[in-house]
Amino acid sequence: MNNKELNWIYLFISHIKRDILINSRSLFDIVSIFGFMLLIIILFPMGIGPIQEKLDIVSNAVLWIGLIIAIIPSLEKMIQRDYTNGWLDQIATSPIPLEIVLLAKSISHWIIVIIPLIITSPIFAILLGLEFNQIPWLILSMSIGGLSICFIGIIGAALILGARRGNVLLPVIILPLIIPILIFGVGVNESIKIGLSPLPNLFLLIAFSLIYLVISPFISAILIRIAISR
Amino acid sequence: MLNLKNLNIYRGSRIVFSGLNAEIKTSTLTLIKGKNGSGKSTLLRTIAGLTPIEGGEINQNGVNIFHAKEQWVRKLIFIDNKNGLSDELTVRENLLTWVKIKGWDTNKENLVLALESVGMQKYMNFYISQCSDGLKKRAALARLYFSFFNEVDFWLLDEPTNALDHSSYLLLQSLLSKFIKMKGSILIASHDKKSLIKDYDTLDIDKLRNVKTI
Amino acid sequence: MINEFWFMDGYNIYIWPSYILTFFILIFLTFRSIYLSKKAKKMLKKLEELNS
Amino acid sequence: MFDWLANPNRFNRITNKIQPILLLASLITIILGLYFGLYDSPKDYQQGHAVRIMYVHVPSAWLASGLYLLLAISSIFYIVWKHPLADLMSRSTAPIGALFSLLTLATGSLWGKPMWGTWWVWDARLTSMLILFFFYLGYILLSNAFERKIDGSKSAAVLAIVGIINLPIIKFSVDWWHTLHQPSSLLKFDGPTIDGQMLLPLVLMIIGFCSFASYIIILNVKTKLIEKKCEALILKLNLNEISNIR
Repeated sequence: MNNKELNWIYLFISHIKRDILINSRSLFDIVSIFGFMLLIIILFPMGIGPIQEKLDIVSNAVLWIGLIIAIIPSLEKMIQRDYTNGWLDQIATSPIPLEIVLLAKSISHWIIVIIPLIITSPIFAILLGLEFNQIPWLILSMSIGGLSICFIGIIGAALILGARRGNVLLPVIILPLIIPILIFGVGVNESIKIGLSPLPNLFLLIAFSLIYLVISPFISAILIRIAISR
Repeated sequence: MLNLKNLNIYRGSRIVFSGLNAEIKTSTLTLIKGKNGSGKSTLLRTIAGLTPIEGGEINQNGVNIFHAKEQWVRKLIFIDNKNGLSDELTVRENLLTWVKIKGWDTNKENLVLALESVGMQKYMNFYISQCSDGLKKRAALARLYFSFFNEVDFWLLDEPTNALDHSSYLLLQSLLSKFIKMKGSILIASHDKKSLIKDYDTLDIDKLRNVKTI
Repeated sequence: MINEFWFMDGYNIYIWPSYILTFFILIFLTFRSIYLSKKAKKMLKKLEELNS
Repeated sequence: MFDWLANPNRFNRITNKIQPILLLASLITIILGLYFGLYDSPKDYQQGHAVRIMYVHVPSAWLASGLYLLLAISSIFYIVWKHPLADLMSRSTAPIGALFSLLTLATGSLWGKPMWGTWWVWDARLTSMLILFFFYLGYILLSNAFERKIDGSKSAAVLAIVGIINLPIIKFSVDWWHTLHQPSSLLKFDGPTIDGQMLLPLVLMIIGFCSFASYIIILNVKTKLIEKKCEALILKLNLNEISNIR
């Protein structure tokens, strides 16, 4: 039986399927992320008060901040489980390149965590009184922004692999890197409010996702090789 | 023949080996003996390419194994006490995904045969989180069966017999002797006194070490 | 002339604190580094005695 | 190119010569800068004496960003060429850089009060300095978050490299964000037309600050070198259980 020609696409997809299978078995994390997001969406109007004009100013920012804050706790688990149970050692001793696996991990995290949040984001948008024509743009910008947050997140998760209280450290390390995504993510909907076209912000968001798509597998692979040789 | 030429290996800032010279004969079983913390596992991890070498080199018949690391890594199976099994997946799924990343084809019969080789066919659909340590170790050892019809030269096993009961110990023995007959080489790090197969080579780390480290 | 120097027509409550803060930090940095350097040298000497 | 600086005693020999010069240079330039800045230079026609804070604010801002660049460069040396001294260099630059970015924020707000009437203004430069402080904080926390220092240094060095890649992106997006919400900022922040007489103290203070910072960094690197020798000695003597040595 000769070794089947290793096409990386097949390995990439099979690794995504594996990660989704693992995450779907522990649904508790995904439910807790919803809870987090809902909590933030509810807290802001409580603080700002029911007047719709005030909420309008803040609604986009609240949705995006909710998305970012809700994702951060789940980022750390992306690699932690596979590091402690030795799966990363197995990957390091197999012909599959580590970069493909890490790309698969961030995409599967995007599918498992961001897509459900985005599917339910219209409900959150209505809670905050967003107009209807803004919702499709919100979904588009959140999915692209969410993708680059996952790419940054995997770098952050790899940075704190093996650290003592690592999960306390993750927000401090990740938040400065997410600021551009927040600025242009909120910018997409804000420019609709002002009447400008949302495209420039959207294209910048796409540009960031592409930059992080290229950077993050290689940087996290370096970090994981450091962590494995610990 | 795998020979290690004045090898320097560090774990973080701690010097584990300095100037280690050794020969490991191939197509036999080599038992690495040594006290706890003497660096047995580190040596295995270094041969598996996980821990970087600070100085010296490891060659197999003259060729430095890490010059073509991808080929070297493809031809070895490394199992340590962490087993590399995901708790949320079942025994069968774990084995399936492992074979996929190794790049071998995964038809059904091989999977069932592999599980039978370690007596795990009854627990095929158990989640790893439900399994005991012994079952987990056997689920990991099921991977060894795939080396009989794929190109594998080296087994690197770190204390494989710890959690095994007597019947699975015998199953492991048959796997080992079958692999030796196929000219494969096995490296086992263990302080388990009873030997696994009749004739085996030993490599005592403490005698080899010429630099006193902690 | 002198009180004009101190008074800086009203801005002195902003200028002097910022200068004081700056030099507090510069001096703090200097003494901290010198203190650490002395401590490390002392420890090294003690260890070398033990070693010999 | 930097390999000849790699071995510690050559580094010590060179820096022993440079250190007193640096200290002397920084003392002279800072004292001269103070004299010209506080006493001899003219008031600004718009801000009056408040412009004198610039002589402290601008140098520390330059230093904060310059030190982060140094941090990133020494991290690259550490990760790519495994330069032993680079790690010590990064670990001693980070706290100093963090301190100077805090100083910039403090003097910035002290300068903002007389000019804009509020202690903090979400101006593009001040916000970027705040984010830079976050990067310093991330480096310092990450480098001490691991049991073994060597693991901490490696991860933190990679963070510094990721940081330097992201800083231009963040600078760009903060400027875009600033102009989007506040298109015309009336008072240009650093733009009091610096006439010749003001330039002199500013340049003097910048040189003074930079030489002072390099003096401190070299001193810290030497201390860390000695600490490294101590650790090696302790390891050799297996003395780690005798804690009274600490």
